[in-house]
Amino acid sequence: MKDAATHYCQGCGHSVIHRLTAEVIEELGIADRAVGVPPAGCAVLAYFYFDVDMIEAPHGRACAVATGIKRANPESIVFSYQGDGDLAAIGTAEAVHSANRSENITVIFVNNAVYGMTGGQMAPTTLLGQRTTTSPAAAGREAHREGYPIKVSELLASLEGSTYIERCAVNSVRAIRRTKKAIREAFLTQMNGEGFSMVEILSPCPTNWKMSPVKSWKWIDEVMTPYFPLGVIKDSRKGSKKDAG
Amino acid sequence: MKDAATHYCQGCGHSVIHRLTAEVIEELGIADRAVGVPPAGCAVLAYFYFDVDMIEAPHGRACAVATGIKRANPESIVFSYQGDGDLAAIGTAEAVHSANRSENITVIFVNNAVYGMTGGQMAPTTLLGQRTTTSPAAAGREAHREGYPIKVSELLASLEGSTYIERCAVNSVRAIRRTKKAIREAFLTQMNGEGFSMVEILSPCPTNWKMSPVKSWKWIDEVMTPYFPLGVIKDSRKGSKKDAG
Amino acid sequence: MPCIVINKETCKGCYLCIEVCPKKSIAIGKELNSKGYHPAMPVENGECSGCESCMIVCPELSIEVYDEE
Amino acid sequence: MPCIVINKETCKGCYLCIEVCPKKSIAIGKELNSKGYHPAMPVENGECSGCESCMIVCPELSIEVYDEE
Amino acid sequence: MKNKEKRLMRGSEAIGEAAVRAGCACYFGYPITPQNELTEYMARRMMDTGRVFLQSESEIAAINMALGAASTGARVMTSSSSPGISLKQEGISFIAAMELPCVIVNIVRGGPGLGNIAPAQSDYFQATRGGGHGDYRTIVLAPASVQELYDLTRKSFELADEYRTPVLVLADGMLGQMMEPVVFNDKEILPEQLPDKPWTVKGAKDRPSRFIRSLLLDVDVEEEQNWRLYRKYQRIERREIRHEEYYMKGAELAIVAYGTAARIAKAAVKRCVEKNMRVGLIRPISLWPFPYEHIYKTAETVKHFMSFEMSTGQMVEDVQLGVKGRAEVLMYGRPGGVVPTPAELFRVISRAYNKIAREK
Amino acid sequence: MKNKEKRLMRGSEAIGEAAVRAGCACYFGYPITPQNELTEYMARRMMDTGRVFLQSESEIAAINMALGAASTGARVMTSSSSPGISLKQEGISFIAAMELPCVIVNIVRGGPGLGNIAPAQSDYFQATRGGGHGDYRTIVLAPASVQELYDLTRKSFELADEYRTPVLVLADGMLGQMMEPVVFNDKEILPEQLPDKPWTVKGAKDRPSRFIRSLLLDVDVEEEQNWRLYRKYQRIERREIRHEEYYMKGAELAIVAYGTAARIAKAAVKRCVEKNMRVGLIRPISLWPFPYEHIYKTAETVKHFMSFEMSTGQMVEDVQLGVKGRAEVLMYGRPGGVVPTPAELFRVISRAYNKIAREK
Amino acid sequence: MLVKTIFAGFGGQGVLLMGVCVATAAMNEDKFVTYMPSYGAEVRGGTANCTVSISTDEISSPIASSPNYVVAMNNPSLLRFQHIIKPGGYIVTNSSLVNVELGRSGVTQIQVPGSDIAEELGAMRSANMVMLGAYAAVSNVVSFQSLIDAVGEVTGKKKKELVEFNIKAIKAGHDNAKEQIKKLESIEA
Amino acid sequence: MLVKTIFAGFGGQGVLLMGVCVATAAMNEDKFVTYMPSYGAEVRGGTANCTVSISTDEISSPIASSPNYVVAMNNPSLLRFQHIIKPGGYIVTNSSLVNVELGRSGVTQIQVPGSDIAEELGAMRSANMVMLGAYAAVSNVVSFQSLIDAVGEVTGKKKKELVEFNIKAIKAGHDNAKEQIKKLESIEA
Ligand SMILES: Cc1ncc(C[n+]2csc(CCOP(=O)(O)OP(=O)(O)O)c2C)c(N)n1
Ligand SMILES: Cc1ncc(C[n+]2csc(CCOP(=O)(O)OP(=O)(O)O)c2C)c(N)n1
Ligand code: SF4
Ligand code: SF4
Ligand code: SF4
Ligand code: SF4
Ligand code: SF4
Ligand code: SF4
Ligand SMILES: [Mg+2]
Ligand SMILES: [Mg+2]
Repeated sequence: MKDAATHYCQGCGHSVIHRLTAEVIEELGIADRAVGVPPAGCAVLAYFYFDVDMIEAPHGRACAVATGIKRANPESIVFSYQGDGDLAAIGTAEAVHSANRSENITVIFVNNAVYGMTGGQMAPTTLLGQRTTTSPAAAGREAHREGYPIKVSELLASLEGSTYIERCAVNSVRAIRRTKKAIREAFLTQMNGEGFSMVEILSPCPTNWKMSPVKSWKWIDEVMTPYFPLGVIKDSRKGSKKDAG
Repeated sequence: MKDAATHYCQGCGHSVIHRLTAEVIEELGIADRAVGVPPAGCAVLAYFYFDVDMIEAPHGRACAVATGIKRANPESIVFSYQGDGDLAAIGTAEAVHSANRSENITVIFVNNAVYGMTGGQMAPTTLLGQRTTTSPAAAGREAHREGYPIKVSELLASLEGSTYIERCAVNSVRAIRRTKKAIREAFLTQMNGEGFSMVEILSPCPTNWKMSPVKSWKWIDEVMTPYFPLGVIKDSRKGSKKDAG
Repeated sequence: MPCIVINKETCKGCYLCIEVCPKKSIAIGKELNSKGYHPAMPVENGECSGCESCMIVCPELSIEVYDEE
Repeated sequence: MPCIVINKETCKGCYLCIEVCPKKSIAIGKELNSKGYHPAMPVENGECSGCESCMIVCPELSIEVYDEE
Repeated sequence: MKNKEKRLMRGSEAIGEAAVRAGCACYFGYPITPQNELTEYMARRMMDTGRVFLQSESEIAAINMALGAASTGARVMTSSSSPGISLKQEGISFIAAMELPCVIVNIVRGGPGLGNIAPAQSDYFQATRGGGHGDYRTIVLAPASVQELYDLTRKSFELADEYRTPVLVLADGMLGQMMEPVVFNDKEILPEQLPDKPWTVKGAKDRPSRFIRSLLLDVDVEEEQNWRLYRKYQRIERREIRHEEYYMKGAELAIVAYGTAARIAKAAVKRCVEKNMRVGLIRPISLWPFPYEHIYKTAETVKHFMSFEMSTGQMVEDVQLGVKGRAEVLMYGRPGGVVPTPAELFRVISRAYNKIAREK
Repeated sequence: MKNKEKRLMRGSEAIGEAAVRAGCACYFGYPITPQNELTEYMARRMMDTGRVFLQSESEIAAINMALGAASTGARVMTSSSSPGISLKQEGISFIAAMELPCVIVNIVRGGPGLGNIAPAQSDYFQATRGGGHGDYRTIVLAPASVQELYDLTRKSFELADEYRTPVLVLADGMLGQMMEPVVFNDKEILPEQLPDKPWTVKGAKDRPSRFIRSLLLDVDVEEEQNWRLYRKYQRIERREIRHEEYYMKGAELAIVAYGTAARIAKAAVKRCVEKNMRVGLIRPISLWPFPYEHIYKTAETVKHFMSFEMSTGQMVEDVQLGVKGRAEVLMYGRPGGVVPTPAELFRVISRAYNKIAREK
Repeated sequence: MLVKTIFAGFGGQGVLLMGVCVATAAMNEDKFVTYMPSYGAEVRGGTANCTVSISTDEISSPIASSPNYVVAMNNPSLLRFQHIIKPGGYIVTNSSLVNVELGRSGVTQIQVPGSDIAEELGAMRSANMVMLGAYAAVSNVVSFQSLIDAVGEVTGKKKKELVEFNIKAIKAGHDNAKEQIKKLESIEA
Repeated sequence: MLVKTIFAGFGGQGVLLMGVCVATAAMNEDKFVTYMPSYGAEVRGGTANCTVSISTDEISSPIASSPNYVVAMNNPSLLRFQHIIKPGGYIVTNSSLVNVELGRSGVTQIQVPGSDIAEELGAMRSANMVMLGAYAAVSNVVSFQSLIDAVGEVTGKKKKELVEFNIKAIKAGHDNAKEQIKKLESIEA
């Protein structure tokens, strides 16, 4: 991490996830090979915080950009860092096909159930009943009108090409530790040349959830994880499985 | 069907699938409410053959166009007719999200494992080992380079919003009968307002497979169906289940 | 006895009808049609059972089955 | 005894550290920092166990734990 | 103006309300700053009025949903900001080719690339030359106040229907975010009050089936369709040019500016006039069709023009095409989201004006 | 020319071979007629040479893969045809903003919408004015023979690297499909022979980390970047204008045409000259930067121009911007995929020429 | 006459509402008026501001590069905007929270303990209304009465107690500021 | 001198190869040459054609709106192209398959039973080579030798038997056509 104050709101999960990712990169000794692809989303300025090479992607296209980088320069360790709007809405095709091609990249997927940067609109992962500025009904998001919250990890896990997918959260000390481990596994998957890895992280957006950070943590436990179950969703690695679990 | 000779190659599955769809529309008495959305693909001229209202979609966007029509005019019975390049490559996001929103539309999805119209390039559903003009290696499509054939039905079935999904084929009298039944179920799903329905149809493209029509039929049995199993992939209807099975 | 009629001009010579006919009642015709295909033809004195298989599989709607009673 | 130091200026007052501290050794500070937040502060005479929970959860890297031996 | 008729409205809400009152039945959009307030306003209002609001999975899905909805005859709108509008270009080309009516709002931001969210006018080329493929045009209207955002959005729906063509409303974050008093000088239309359109595809009930398409494989047919469109565009060029003049009588230097830049230019020109400088303003309201003729005529007497844009210079080409060499065309631009002050522009104009005077 | 050096090559293959011989390390594409032969050629050749060929899931993915690959310093290419190029506009705007080198081929087809697959020149506006958002330009080269497809594609890679900017090769289905003899007047470069670029993001080994971006939230920074780009574009305008003249000496009527249209115009002009008509041809080879200056100078003596395009008229605006009112500008267009014959054009020119003569 | 005012503070302090109220008042007085909030990512980090321009003439830009008035509800607002105020202009600060010193000359600072007054009245959150009253007193661009009407119009006339409370708060701020101005004038005179 | 020829037939008849061979021969004779296949959806339906233009001068359009020669390998090709041939031009038909009558005057038809000759030689599929020889005899735009060389170059010189077989086929077609031309000339003379 660079020594810079982040622009994130108080209690935002992005800050924590940045730190965990940076620590893993550091600990694996791949900082000089790492190339990060931040999204259009609250994490768009990630290059101010990560002390590795980075290149911005148009909204939703981080997986395609990462694919281009990795194919052109297979020695690099490439990760995209994407929000739920970025990856699960406009970037659906790029995510699905990168996973399906088993591109040897790592996706850090921050699911905060909302479009953070643009001010709290409904995301593909917004929960049923959750009110946002674009699901403004008293009943919040309703399936018959706005569809269901997408379980991205399960969706991508159903593709033969995806190798390692885990869903974590950052709403407790334990969860944060677990998330770091998952990120480590994901990068190891790439380092071993085993293909597409992704860590989905349930992450608080206190600002758009209109809750205190502490309340946000609880909300993840009480509302998000019942729908988005935590754990290893897929692990079809051949070599490096020992580390996981 | 209009009384016009089709432009399809000899033994092409599109012709048969057109007929089955037209027959179902006729039999269900919905010809005067039906609006079809053909793709960019070999079926782009479908409006010359179907005797119902139709509107062309840009390549891959048929599900979005169908969504617009159905939302604007819920009384209409809207179906898109799409190839595997159209739906499973460039149209991935539109297909996934239409299914996820459970748009009350019907998708006729013609899987011929190849880009037919543009002359035989690799499609997302091209099988491993299959040689095409863009997977020209002696070994044909290889997973490590070009990824895996996508099982679109299973992928969309994994979304909570999809209601009825069946995979059929048109390579025997029985298979053709079964396909017609599936198309009927799909339209019934829509007529009952139960949400997103899709019939995936394994369909011969003798021209680009460089096989005789008869050989193509065999290839579907021997190579395609082992990877793309036939049958009802998903049926979460509440009301009209009796007809299926 | 049932019999079939094949529209020579719309037939594209895929021969799927020949493949499916349980009675081997269809064969490849000799003449070329104007599109350059050799259309399928009912064989002479074939024993068509009127099963409609050929009609069902024909991509070109080129076959009609008559079940003359 | 272990103790923690909180960077008042970078703290954004999310109080997650307070939430997780098993020893109730952190509290909301009175002063505003220049960003307008009331930063968290170690309570006086707290019984910090050096568990690092606060450090782990702090989004702003604002906490350091010293385990003075 | 009577008090009770005036409403203090945010620009984006004025657009939304104009759409609702024009009988817009379907809105499809995707978040992007600085147009989120419009999407959010539509989310609330369309729900309240029982109409269709759908946040699509992308801008591309949105424009194609709009295409589909338009084919049923419904009045439809979609909106975005620069990068999102770039993504819609294929769809816009299709809508133009299929001759479907559709209103598209672009709240322009600083570019290229992600750029920033500040007010800019650097999508002029894209808007007026068709960023998509093929020979087509879109009507482009450039409001300069919240009142005009209302009026011209309303007008857009009428033009779209009349000419069966996409109409672009081009504004920027400043116009979209600011509030000004608005008066509704019109009557609200409900979607169900709109007359039926004879070309829609809603199911072939009691008539032969029909289709809407843009694929015309036969080159002769495609050529004829191209000329048909061309003639339509010429008709629009004859009838739908809109512009405003300000202190142009006796002017020796004509500033040409639209939208936000025109507001600034007005203040600067006023200051010039107060200082007895013979400076005026031509404000194109329709960017396509552009008031070429008018500028050409003006150039008979006015020998100096200055295109003033919040970009490095795009409309300046249209000014040049207008004057056809009859007058000198200067350019002053501030790209990247900078909103120049009237004082700054006044200084720029003064300098140019004095130079012109000296050279005489 | 010695026999053994000549190869009969298809246009699309000449483009592909030029890319390979220029050291292109990565190609990303998506099928669309009439450019499939290029994609297919690259599939074979890149595999044979052990380089990167990837058929992406869409044109949007392709341009963004190209963006990513370009950031590593690799020479990259992507190609498509009109609708697919429309989809790439957001990505092109980003690549221009991020100052990455990238070669983009558009084998133009009839439009708008799905149109048809016949040769057309109706994407001129999109190519030269930037169909994407923001103040940016792309270099646009318009070959008129298979030899030029080869030469100019090769040149594109050099220009892209030199100016760190996307370069567009604009051709059509006729040029892409036809075969002509080609001579390789150059030396093949292997990707690994290309010099390292000092701005790439390949991992921060032995240096501080860096990033490439286009988001510049601070308007002053964005403005400065816009002017930086502007100055670069001016530099390109000074140095990279390419055009050809044909029988322009003493001409009274100048035909202006590029690409396929220029081939036809050449034949027609030749016929005119044979009939003692004073008609010549100016063929812009770079469409942006456009030879405005040259046309302006020409208009000192030549008082009549005719833009000849396979469209309803797009380049004609550039001709008008060039002559600046000094000469009359006529336009003859055949849109929709029609390839006019030299005889037809000859008749059109004759008529115009006689009218001009009569009016003198 | 063109008067530009920036209202600035933390996110929760209701500065945007202040601007809307003043703009509405000006509209109802048939003046030309524009209101411009800060927007987008700028908002992140919890600060907010808006600009109200009021004129007897068409208004060109709703942005203020040199405002006549600044109402600063907290320290960062004072620090950010103090240097762009027009010479001769005013800065009205919520002295309950603003404790940094004004770092420039040529402008007049009016210090109103908005939060304290609001707390005294019984609703800490109404500091914005207090400061609105103070601003009206200092600027005189809209009349006291139309400001009161505007606040009622904007906040919704249904909750009668709220309306009345707001009037009280506005009046308190107005009086506090008037007092100070009088003093200043007497000094200057 | 600009000579345009259209080669047309069913998909499998190798008409595109004919065009490429002629174009290669012309190139090797240092003439200007273009070759243009039909492409895209046009191809669907099993017909194919291509146009070869050969000239001593730069060639403008590779397309032929009125070709000097048409080589028609089947009935549809004759029907499709007969009317656009330049007056005075030639149509060379594969009379083994083409049995419809020429429907226009002002052009000369040379009927060569290409498929039959090829079958006699032992390879029905080489009808295109036979017709190529015939075309060379009729048109004289490329020399017999350079045509033979070109065919070798295009089809790959490795399979020696194939090359030799092709030469035989070309020669057979050439001779057949020469014969007819002689007859025609003697009639005309
Ligand atoms: C093409 C395009 N469309 C839309 C946007 C606007 N935009 C920026 S970030 C974003 C979504 C952010 O949500 P998410 O991906 O969930 O990230 P978060 O901010 O929640 O971390 C959007 C829609 C854009 N920059 N580009
Ligand atoms: C934006 C865009 N990209 C590409 C194309 C070209 N295109 C037309 S059809 C097609 C794919 C056809 O394959 P598929 O969808 O599998 O249908 P099939 O022809 O096999 O039935 C493509 C790539 C296009 N028309 N538009
Ligand atoms: S808006 Fe939400 S996601 Fe974005 S920085 Fe704030 S808390 Fe984090
Ligand atoms: S190319 Fe294939 S899919 Fe297309 S019409 Fe021919 S057989 Fe059918
Ligand atoms: S199935 Fe139909 S098209 Fe095929 S050969 Fe038989 S009759 Fe002809
Ligand atoms: S109906 Fe049955 S038996 Fe008769 S020809 Fe057809 S397939 Fe054969
Ligand atoms: S280290 Fe543990 S005990 Fe000490 S303050 Fe932090 S959380 Fe509390
Ligand atoms: S966790 Fe960090 S930012 Fe949050 S209150 Fe504690 S020290 Fe401050
Ligand atoms: Mg999010
Ligand atoms: Mg297909």
